[in-house]
Amino acid sequence: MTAKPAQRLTLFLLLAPAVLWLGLLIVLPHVEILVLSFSERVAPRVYAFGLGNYLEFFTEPLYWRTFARTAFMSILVTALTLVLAFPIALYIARVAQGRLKAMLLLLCLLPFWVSELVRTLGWMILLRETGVISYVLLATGLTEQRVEFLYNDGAVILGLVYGGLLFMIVPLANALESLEPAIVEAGYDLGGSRWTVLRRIVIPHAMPGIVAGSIIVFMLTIGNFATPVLLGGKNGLWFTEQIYAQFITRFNWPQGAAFGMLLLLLSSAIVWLGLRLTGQSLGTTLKQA
Amino acid sequence: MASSTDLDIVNVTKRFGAHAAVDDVSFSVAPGEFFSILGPSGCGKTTLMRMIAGFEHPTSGDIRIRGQSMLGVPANKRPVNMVFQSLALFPMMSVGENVAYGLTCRGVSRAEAEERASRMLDRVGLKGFGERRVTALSGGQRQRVAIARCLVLEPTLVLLDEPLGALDLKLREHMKIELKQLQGTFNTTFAYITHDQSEALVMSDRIAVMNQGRFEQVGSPRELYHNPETPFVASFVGETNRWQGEAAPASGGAIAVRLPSGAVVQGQGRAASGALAFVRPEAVALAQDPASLSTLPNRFEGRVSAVLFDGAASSLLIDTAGFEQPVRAVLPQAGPLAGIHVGAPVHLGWTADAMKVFAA
Amino acid sequence: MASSTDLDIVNVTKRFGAHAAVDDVSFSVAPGEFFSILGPSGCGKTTLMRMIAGFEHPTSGDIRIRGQSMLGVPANKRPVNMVFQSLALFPMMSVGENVAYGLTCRGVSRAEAEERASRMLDRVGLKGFGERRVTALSGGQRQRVAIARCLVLEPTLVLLDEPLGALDLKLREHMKIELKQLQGTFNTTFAYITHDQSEALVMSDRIAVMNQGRFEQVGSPRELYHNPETPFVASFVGETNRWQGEAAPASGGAIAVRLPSGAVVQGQGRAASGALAFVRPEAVALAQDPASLSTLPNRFEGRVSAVLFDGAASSLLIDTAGFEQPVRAVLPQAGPLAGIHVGAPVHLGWTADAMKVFAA
Amino acid sequence: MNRLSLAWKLYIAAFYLFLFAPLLVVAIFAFNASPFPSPPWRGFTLEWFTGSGAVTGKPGVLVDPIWLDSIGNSFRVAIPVALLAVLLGTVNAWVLERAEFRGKTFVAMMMLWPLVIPGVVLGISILAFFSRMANGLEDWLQTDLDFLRPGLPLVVLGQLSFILTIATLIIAARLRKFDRSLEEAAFDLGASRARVLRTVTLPFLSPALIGAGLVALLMSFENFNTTLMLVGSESPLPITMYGQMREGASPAINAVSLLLMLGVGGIASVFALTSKAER
Amino acid sequence: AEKLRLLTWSGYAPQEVIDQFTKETGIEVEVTTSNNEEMISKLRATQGAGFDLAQPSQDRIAGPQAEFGIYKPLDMSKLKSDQFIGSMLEATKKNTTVDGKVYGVPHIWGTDGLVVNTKAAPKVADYNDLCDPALAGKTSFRAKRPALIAFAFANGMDPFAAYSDPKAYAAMMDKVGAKLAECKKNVKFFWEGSDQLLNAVRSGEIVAAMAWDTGGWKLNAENPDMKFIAPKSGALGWVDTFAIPSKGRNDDAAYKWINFNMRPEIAAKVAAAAGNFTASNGADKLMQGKLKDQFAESFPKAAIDNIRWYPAVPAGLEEIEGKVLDRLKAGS
Ligand SMILES: Nc1ncnc2c1ncn2[C@@H]1O[C@H](COP(=O)(O)OP(=O)(O)OP(=O)(O)O)[C@@H](O)[C@H]1O
Ligand SMILES: Nc1ncnc2c1ncn2[C@@H]1O[C@H](COP(=O)(O)OP(=O)(O)OP(=O)(O)O)[C@@H](O)[C@H]1O
Ligand SMILES: [Mg+2]
Ligand SMILES: [Mg+2]
Repeated sequence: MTAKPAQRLTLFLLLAPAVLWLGLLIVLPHVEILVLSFSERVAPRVYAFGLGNYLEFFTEPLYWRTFARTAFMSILVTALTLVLAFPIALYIARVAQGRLKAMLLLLCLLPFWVSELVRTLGWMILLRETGVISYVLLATGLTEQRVEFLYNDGAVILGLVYGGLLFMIVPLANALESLEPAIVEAGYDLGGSRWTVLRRIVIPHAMPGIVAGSIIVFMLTIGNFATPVLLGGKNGLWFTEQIYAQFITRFNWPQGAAFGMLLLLLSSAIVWLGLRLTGQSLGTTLKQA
Repeated sequence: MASSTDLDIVNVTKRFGAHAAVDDVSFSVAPGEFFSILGPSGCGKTTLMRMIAGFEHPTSGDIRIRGQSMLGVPANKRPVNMVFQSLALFPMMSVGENVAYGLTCRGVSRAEAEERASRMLDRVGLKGFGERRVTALSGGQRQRVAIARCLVLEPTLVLLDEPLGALDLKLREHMKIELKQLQGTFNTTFAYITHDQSEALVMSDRIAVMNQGRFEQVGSPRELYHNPETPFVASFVGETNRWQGEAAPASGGAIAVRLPSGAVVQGQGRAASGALAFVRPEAVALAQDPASLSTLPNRFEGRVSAVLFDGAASSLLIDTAGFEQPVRAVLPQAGPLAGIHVGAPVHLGWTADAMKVFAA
Repeated sequence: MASSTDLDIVNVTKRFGAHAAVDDVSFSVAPGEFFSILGPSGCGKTTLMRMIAGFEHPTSGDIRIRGQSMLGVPANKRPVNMVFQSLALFPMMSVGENVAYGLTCRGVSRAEAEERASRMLDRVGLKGFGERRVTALSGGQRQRVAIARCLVLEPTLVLLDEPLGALDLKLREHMKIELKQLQGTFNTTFAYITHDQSEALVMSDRIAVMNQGRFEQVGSPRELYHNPETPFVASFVGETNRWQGEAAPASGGAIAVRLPSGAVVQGQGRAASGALAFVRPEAVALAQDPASLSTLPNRFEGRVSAVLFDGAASSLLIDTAGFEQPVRAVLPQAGPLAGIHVGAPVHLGWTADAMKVFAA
Repeated sequence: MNRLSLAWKLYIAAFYLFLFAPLLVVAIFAFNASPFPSPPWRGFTLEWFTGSGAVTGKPGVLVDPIWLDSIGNSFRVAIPVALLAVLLGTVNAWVLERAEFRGKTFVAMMMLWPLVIPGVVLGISILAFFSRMANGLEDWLQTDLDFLRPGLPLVVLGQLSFILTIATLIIAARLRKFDRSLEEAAFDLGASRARVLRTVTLPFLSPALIGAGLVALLMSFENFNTTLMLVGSESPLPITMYGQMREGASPAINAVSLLLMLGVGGIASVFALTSKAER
Repeated sequence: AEKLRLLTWSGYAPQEVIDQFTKETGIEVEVTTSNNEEMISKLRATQGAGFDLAQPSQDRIAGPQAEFGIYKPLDMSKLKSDQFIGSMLEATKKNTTVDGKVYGVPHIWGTDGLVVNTKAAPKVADYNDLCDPALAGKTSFRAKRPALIAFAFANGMDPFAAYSDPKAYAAMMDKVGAKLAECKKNVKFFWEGSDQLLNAVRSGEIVAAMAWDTGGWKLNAENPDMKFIAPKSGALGWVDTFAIPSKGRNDDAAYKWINFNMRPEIAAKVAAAAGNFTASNGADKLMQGKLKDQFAESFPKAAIDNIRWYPAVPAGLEEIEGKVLDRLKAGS
């Protein structure tokens, strides 16, 4: 039929932007850093294929410790975020009505559209030794000296949890919202206590939201750069800083590329594991968000 | 001493703001009875049922189950269970887990709960379905799971909120009968909500017709159909012709109604000035020959304006002099008038007893 | 020369992969006719209609409108318009704009289109609704807008795909009659799809019963109801009792069917070995006294197992010796059997003509 | 039961306090007449916004070319990103929801992929790839291809790489809700394909198009991780802020932040209004 | 209009000087401020494109040039050599020569030493004193190579001598790393930007730090208790240069800018703005007294002789240092 070539042309034109986008901005760049990560410097301006950059990662405790620390803290942050966000999402989705609900959700959204740097700045003003909290503690006589809350892991975790909250609340609230009120009522009607209903009905129903939120928060946390750098101070080294350092202060792109690949692998692996353990699929999960 | 009623609703009122969703309603349901509440959308049926189940609290009045007041008893402690309009099966559990849920909540051991759930599934005709996901069931099967989930708890009272609403026509017809039979087998008291008069009529022992938060009439299906006490009941239950006019006295205890369009009709009832008159289509007698209707106080001439053939439920619309809207009658499928067609002249009439008159 | 038919479907087949959604269907619709296609869900009704409208292309066969083949004519150039099941009113436009849309597409000036749209709205009883948003209309009003939007284009043929599906019961009853009247006033040809037999029976001049992509029977409502040609039509159109058994010859041109549960029934039709027998509930005669049924070839004794009171549509289920399932009959509301109750013994019977027999 | 719900409400209140505390202190200390954004309160001043620099040593942000340039750069990135995201996102949404072809699920998965790539990795991979491309092309064409080198055009591409996914998802979600029989109805009533698109489909999509544009604008404005790796000589606002924050806290940063909050608040309210209109 | 894209340090191109340059030559100047690492990494990312003139430190030119080829050789004939302090020009040329070609000429110089709040920490006289437990949580240094070099000298090693022997250098750095790791608990944070440090010193969060001289003098001007001290083991001397990126598009303008900047009156202005010293011959005579006094106070004659000038860093060493620094930051 004559329609065939015309249809193919249309399809081709429609697909062109997606192919250009995914090809030029995603796939080929990743191929590039994959290739780059296997090149070793043998002399100035002379590079050869080799596994050196990866060997370096595994033989230098500094790197894999940073890597493990980042992964562990990201999981911790994700779990904390989930625990903190759940009651909020539950309230927004199931208790608040009409205007209050819209307000609460909007209020949740607002801080997150403001740059991460602004939020971090806020925490720095609050936490630093000469900052607001220390000042208030001193002024009220609760402490004798100014206290430094900044530049430690606690501050980093606080900042990261803060940064992840919204991305947890929205998918959770969406998932909880879709739970029919009648199902919860049926849970009570058949004799379930609050706890039974929460454990056997509400949480299983919210699972896709929990997984979606956790994945997003985890990805954002592990890929974060500014928050650990600015709040973490002298002790915290985040893995993204290692990548940044290799690219910017060491000019060692192949090593940085290897680190980038490793970060990508790590995060994909943890996401995959999370999906497997909870029996969810990525597509539906991300749509939830 | 055991109470002689399973449920007593005593002057219950529920207000949402200024609006009384349920307005001073009282009734009792006897053990083993199939009691229905029938009313149009928004009349307060669900609100009433939710108060019985414990999800809403009455503004005033008392709710007693087997004589014990339920005020202050939370939903999960009441001996009533509810079948929701949406069924509200737990999609995250298998069929067996759904049915066993209530038992495990009561602290029954896992093994025993499963055992009892599977026996209950047998009884509702779902033997071997325990492992299935609830999403893998047909509409009628889901229905039965929802009921099994309640019955396994052996409640004093089962509440059903339009449980057939989501089913398609053929299945609904079927489930009507099945539900009634299930209730008979278990001999449990059912309180059933619906806005579909046919459901209520077919299944119930007694029906309360509800309108705008109040009960209009409580009675058996036949009482409601044949002896409606209010114009609302007369028009809501069953097909009917309805006319509005002015009351005028008539002979023999009857009452006459003069329609604005000219006709005068005679019926039973009372009305002072404005009057509403109701006649069921099956009470309208048709004849080719006016003589055969001569004994009837209401006799008219008309012309068929539409034949609504629908098998056993067919009807005729007859444009009749003195009436604004066509009169509806049952289509004769046998006898001399069988095969009557649009435009044919016809004589029609009905007895005074067949026409109910109410004050407008 | 003008064609004497508005629509001719000639041996149309539509395959999706290996599955024939529409399988060698032919029919014609005369000008001004109300033609319905009735069939269960998934039988291919919508596919057929979409081919007429131009959204799908037949795998083989021809579609002619007023004698002109429509193959290769795109949907926006065909003189047919469609009322969608979802109505598909444009939510971003006002009621008036919705109705005027087709006119402006044809290049009619804005002022004239508005003028004609508002006249059309008057005619469907929506005077002054032109400025409203379509979301601010009730179900019945939206229905009328959808039809007005088609009729304003004065199409040869209007296609309606289950347009009443989304309405509630009372409104659907009302719209059935209104739709039929609208068609009468505009004298336009309607092709109407439905899976609701009552809709098809009440409104149509002719009905095609469709099953699994094929037409089972085409005829007037009465023909289908009283003289079904296939077992599918017999059970799909109207309530009926249905039994399966073995054919055996009987006297007087009749055919006998022996049921596995023992009873032997006599009816009209043909079958070699396996046979299906159908009797409508209203054809089942009831009596307290067996003598009054003595002329009937089919006579049985039973006991009432359920009274399904539903006003004029009430029925009885009768547990009858020799039958596996209860026999359904109309509930007598007058005469000696009025007030019959569950458990009462009763005699029942029917003529051989009333029972249709088909090969199983 | 009541104690539980009271505890719950208190928790909610504490949560919102927690949520807004950092923003509040940022806003408040933008007006403190002290060289550091920290207590004690030294009096109210607008120096950090409009000052000439005579008092604080640095000009206020509204007159300081560093900040004005960064804000300008942010717009020069955000506007193309938003426009491209809406345009290409619409086409992509169409592919996802309407087109039928083999490998569609693969393409759909690929479109989601950028969401699970850390921003820094996106940044370095694009940087590395484009610089290789530039080296190759420059040798071949014997001319400088600056737009392939770190700089605003590359930042636009880098941000687009993942913002496009989000725009696609937003528009596709709306398109999925679209009842296709509306298009068929319009076509049936005699409209040409172009007219159907113009009068039915696009009006229906418009809230999502606006929404996706605003979201893209906001995300571009606040993006840091990817941008950091791709900036050249001109930096958008977050990069400048980061540089200045490493230089040490100054109320000037608070002032910029407050402006940013006001801008975001404005855009967010527009967004809230359009999404309400959508319903 | 013609444009010069300048990649430099903050303070090296005051607006006043730019305006004057534009007025004289019609060339506009677009300034990007940066530091050594970022300058190199930007030029490395662009293969030397994007800028017409850069100002890396003299020790950081030869290595990256050998590795990435990001600079152009300078055409000395286009420069007015007599505008430079002769000895400094020669030293810089020597350090920035790769394959016989010169890549940098000096512009501004200064030192790294100690900034001390003498009231709060009167005893600080050398880098090691930053690790004094009495000052726990109140000191700071940059987690960058100068810290490594400084602590090496402070602990009796000579890192510059070990430049030629990467193995020995690595061993030395490991020792320094261990020393710094011990010292780390004393550190409040590793400072990144000079204002960050200065603010912390002003507010009293920090009482002693390894920092640039200019910062110390700035503080000193505000509060005489704050001083810049040349440490016992020697201040570290650095020189920032002019170098032309390999894909610079406007070399003419670049040379013009260099010659313009080295004019004594201009150099004096720049030096005043930066708070540092200039390699311009004769500019010091035009400089204000204050800075001179501060310099004199911080650098007695012996201290000047003791300044350790960075030699060019051979390629590869920075990697060794980087790892040590990373370990320092990661370990806790
Ligand atoms: N939580 C509530 N707050 C305010 N008004 C309510 C609430 N619940 C119900 N109503 C109102 O009370 C009235 C009765 O509602 P109800 O749900 O009981 O009706 P219903 O008879 O069950 O109707 P349907 O047949 O449509 O289910 C309605 O007008 C409804 O709007
Ligand atoms: N585009 C398509 N591709 C493949 N199969 C299709 C397509 N459209 C319809 N079918 C199949 O064709 C058969 C008939 O579908 P159709 O929509 O015509 O049924 P219908 O009679 O209108 O049913 P309903 O009453 O549920 O609307 C169904 O089995 C359906 O799955
Ligand atoms: Mg209800
Ligand atoms: Mg269909």
